[in-house]
Amino acid sequence: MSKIILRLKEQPTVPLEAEVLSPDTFADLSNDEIRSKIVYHGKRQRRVDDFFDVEGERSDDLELHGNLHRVRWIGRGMSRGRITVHGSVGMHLGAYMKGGEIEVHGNASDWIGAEMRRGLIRVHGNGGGQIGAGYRGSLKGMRNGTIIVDGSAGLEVGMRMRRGTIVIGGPAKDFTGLQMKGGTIVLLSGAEIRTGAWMIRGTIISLVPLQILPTFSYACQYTPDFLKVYSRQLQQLGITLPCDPADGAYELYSGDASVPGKGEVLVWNSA
Amino acid sequence: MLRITGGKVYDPANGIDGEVRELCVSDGKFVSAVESGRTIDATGMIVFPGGVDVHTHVAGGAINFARAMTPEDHRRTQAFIRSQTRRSGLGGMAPTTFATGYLYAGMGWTTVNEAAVPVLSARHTHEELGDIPIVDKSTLVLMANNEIVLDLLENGEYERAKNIVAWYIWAAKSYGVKAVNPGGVAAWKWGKDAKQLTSSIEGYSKLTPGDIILQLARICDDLGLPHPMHLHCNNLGAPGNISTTLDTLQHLEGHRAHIAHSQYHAYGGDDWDEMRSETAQLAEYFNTHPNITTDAGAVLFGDTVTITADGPWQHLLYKLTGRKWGNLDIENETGCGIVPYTYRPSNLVNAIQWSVGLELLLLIKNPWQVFLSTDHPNGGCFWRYPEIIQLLMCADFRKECLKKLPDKIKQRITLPEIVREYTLYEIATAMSAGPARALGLHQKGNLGVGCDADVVIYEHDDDVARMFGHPRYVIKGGEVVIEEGEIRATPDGREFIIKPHYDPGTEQFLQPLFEDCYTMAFENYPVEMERLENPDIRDCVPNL
Amino acid sequence: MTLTVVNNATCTFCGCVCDDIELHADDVRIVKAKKACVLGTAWFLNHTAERKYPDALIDGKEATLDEAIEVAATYLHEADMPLVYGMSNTTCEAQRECVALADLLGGLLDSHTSL
Amino acid sequence: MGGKVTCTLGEVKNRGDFIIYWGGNPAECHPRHFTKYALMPKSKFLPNGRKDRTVVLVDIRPTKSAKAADIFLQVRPGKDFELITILRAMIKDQKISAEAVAETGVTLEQCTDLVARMKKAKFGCVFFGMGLSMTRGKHMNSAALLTLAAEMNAFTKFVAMPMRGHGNVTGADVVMRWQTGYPFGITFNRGYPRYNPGEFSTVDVLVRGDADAAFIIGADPGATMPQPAIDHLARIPTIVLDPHITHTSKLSRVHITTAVAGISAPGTAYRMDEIPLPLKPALKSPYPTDEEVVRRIKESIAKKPFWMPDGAQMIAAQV
Repeated sequence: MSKIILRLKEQPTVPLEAEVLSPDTFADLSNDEIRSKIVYHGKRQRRVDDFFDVEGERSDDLELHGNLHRVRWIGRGMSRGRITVHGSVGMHLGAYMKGGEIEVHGNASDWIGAEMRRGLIRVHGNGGGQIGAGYRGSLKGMRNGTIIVDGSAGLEVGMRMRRGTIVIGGPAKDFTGLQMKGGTIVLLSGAEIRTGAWMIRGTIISLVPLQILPTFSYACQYTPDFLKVYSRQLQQLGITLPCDPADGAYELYSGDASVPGKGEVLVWNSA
Repeated sequence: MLRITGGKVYDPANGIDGEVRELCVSDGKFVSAVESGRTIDATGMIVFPGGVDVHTHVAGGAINFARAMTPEDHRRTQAFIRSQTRRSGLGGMAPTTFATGYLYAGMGWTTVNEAAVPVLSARHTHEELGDIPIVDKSTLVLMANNEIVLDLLENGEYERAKNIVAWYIWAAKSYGVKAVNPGGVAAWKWGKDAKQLTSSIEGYSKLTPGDIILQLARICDDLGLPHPMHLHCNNLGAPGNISTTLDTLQHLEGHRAHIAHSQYHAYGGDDWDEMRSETAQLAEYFNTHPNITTDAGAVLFGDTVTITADGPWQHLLYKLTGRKWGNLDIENETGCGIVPYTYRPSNLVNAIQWSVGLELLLLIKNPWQVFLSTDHPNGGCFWRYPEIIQLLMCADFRKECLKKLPDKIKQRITLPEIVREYTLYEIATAMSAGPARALGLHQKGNLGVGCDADVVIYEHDDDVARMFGHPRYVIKGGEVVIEEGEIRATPDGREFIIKPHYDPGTEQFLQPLFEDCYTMAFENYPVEMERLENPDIRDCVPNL
Repeated sequence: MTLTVVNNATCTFCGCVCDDIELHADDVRIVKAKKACVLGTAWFLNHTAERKYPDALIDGKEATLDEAIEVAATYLHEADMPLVYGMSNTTCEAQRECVALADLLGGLLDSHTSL
Repeated sequence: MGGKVTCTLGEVKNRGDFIIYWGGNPAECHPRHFTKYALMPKSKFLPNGRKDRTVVLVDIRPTKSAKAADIFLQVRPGKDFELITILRAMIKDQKISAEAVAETGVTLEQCTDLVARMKKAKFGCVFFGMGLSMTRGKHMNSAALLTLAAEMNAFTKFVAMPMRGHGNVTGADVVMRWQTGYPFGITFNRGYPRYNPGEFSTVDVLVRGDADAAFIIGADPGATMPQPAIDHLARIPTIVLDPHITHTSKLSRVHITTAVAGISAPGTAYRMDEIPLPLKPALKSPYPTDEEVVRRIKESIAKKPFWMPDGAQMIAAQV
């Protein structure tokens, strides 16, 4: 199947809400139909081709080009196919996603993969806050799936996540894993403060030392078996987790006692 | 002017049961004939008086607290889109004010009674009611935990208490009295509850919940309030509470009363594991005491947010669910709790509650005594009433639903044995004529000449829930507000209030007591008439 | 000069919203605010009923109220993403109008709370 | 998830025997809070007034309010969240190491004592100020304290309340909630309200340059917001309604002078406990009220072409 290629031709002057930029929407549409789909420039209803040149049709493989930092909700709720973005994107990338893959060669803003259920999101640049998180009032954040951000991340990464994996390559800000209920967050370059605050269950793995909250207690040195399995899976995505006892070990902290929760924070301590 | 011709009319207030009649409307009221204006051909259609909700929570501090607590529900619910002339809104468990009006009118309800107003925030409630379009409204003030009233009752000062209740009703620009868990909310302020009708209340030496109930019922009767005391009994929601409920009813012997959401008060068994339905006993009491009315407080499976002045119950529910909890205590008068909740058919307790609500509606024989309600939003949202109508009218559908419940439930409920099916006439009584009469709103729920022209017209549909959920026309005060599923007009509704008589010395007596326990100026406490949009003062004839 | 006395007036300077203030005012200013705290007193006494400012300014130049309303309406109507913000120091009645305005405009609506 | 457990100020006056002020300086910012509501009043349940109450102040420095307190706990700047989280653990008898506690600036003994007193209280009330919600952690700091208060109800009656400043900011919250379902941070761009603080909150919107016109009323962002936000207000058409020529007026295209709420404009305002009170103006203003001007702008806009094409009146599933 050929690709649908959209190139930004006019920079939006206010945020552009474009949840139609999704394989599910475009898969069965002709080029003309894609061009005429509605996007929201602020409150104005405009056509896709007011902002994009559109090549191709009837495909669930989308390629987007341009500085899309004002374009929000790309891949919202998508269940299949692929979106590749050459450029940066705005908020809510892949929010409520149910399947398929998104790859961004650039930065993404807040709420990447918020409340997603399945699928893979990979951002090669920096991410914003609330990655894989639950929106205000929701009891659960992401239910499953994988989010990988090569660069840095903002506040509240993985807030209330229930299952799934988030990997952050660069440093993350405060409240990583806030109220986490399950799943795994891997921090390759650590995080600022309050990591794992109010977590109930789930695992946060950091390869560099972390500032640990007073309501976490040190348990032991420990390299859980599941890490090896995990490490192999992540290897396929190009991420390496050390788990050879010869290289070092993980320090296990458990908490958050304020809940009281049974979450685990594992901090790598190289030999 | 408007004429509705050819429809089969169900008008229980006038004993009309499905006869083809012509209705004529002029100046918002039914008249015997009109000479011009639009004619709606309702041939083959079903014509009802507009629905009347005797017990709902749609405006004020508590529901507004619930709105703040449930943004996740606002996101997933139906949204009303802004038009050039019509405000936007969100439906769901705790709808916004504008959506509340659209949703009620959208299913043919044209009058609603907000059943729990603390006097202290009555000003707020009226502001919200002013933003609920289309429907007419009335309110009840919370009295059974007002410490000034309780102190007077403790000291046997009945006359003083009566005057003060009357003053409070007028200060709040309200329509009647609501008693919630008498004495229990006052006790909750110390983290306690009042479960025994004849034990004295925490903080009082001899006053019991039973005393409060009896005295307040007397006060409502003596003041001649159009609606009797509206009572939320003690021990709500607890297994075995049937004994409290029957005790309460016996205390009331000889007085008028409306028992709110009786579904929550008809349980047997000593604990949650043993809980069972005791609707037969309760229905029997209603069947032999025509002076008492009730609303079902039926439960529907699904998500909702529970919100009640019954703080102790709410804290229990929070502990049971471990989800979110809001609580708001209001000085001298009341408190309220807010807990989002999901009723599940797989949960035995929830399944029993679902059954109990329907059993009461089916076992209480006289539809003039038991009315449709979910105690919105507690048992389910008001916009799901058509689902209850379907359950009442279709025994086969009930059977289907019963199959989804846990097996264990069979010995605990009586619903499977009930074969009764409501007729359209009975539905019209339980959703409109009955509650209107119980509220003393004689111009409502009545298609007779001189009454308010609130009409709902349905196109016959074998799918009962769809038929009642999507009326063909809704007419409010003579104006077509809903037509073919679209909102055509959003006129302002009226607010019914009363001014019961009180002794002119009441304020002088009350002011120092007020200043002791309140934090606002006495003079700023009463809601001014001009704060109400379209007030309508109803008669109140005291029993001397 | 007439002296007005307002009993149980309400002070909106802080969130306490005390409603027991006794205000004494002449035609142009409040001269006494009994029971008010230092902050409340300053708040009441600092305002006057004088015409200290022009009715309106458009691009910094004096204008009439009617002109300003029309220009404001045009700017807001033309915007793709207008913002309605503030609502701290105003009445609920004005706040209700502000929400209605944002609703009519299809705009953003926010108060000081979000800071 | 916790929740929000609160009450009206009269409940505090009548029953509150254990008062905590956290991150606020009521003596200077809410001067009558002590005398009218929380510390001094005598009541049926607290006949000796102040003597029947215990008062705790938690702040990063001893302000004037500390003099009014029985106990002052000096928390290290930016450690409020940690301290509250420790207290949440301690009320559930979870062990926390003394060194970990000490990092907050408060000792384990002080915390143990505080927890014991909180549990012994008949009616506890914690008021929190801007010092808490404006520092690192922001809304999570307030959420922590609200959760602590809610959880305390497993032991005794306990409530929490924000010490709202700025006149009627509470009213704005209340009104927005009943009309839109949400308290702030709202957009109507799809024809119905949607909510997402951070996305639709003003500072973020302006710093990102999202809005292309601004209507400012009863606030002076030109004096209080970060410079990039102010710069954007100056770039776009900004309209200001205010009784004075403000910083924002000076960078705006349109300024309209209005009457002052409660001084020369009547209406309603909400107290921090969401109790509405009538405003009784003592002066007559030569200027129109905010209400009147906003209504007139609205009416003028309503005469212009409506922005949204005809479509469904109601949608079952939102964006």
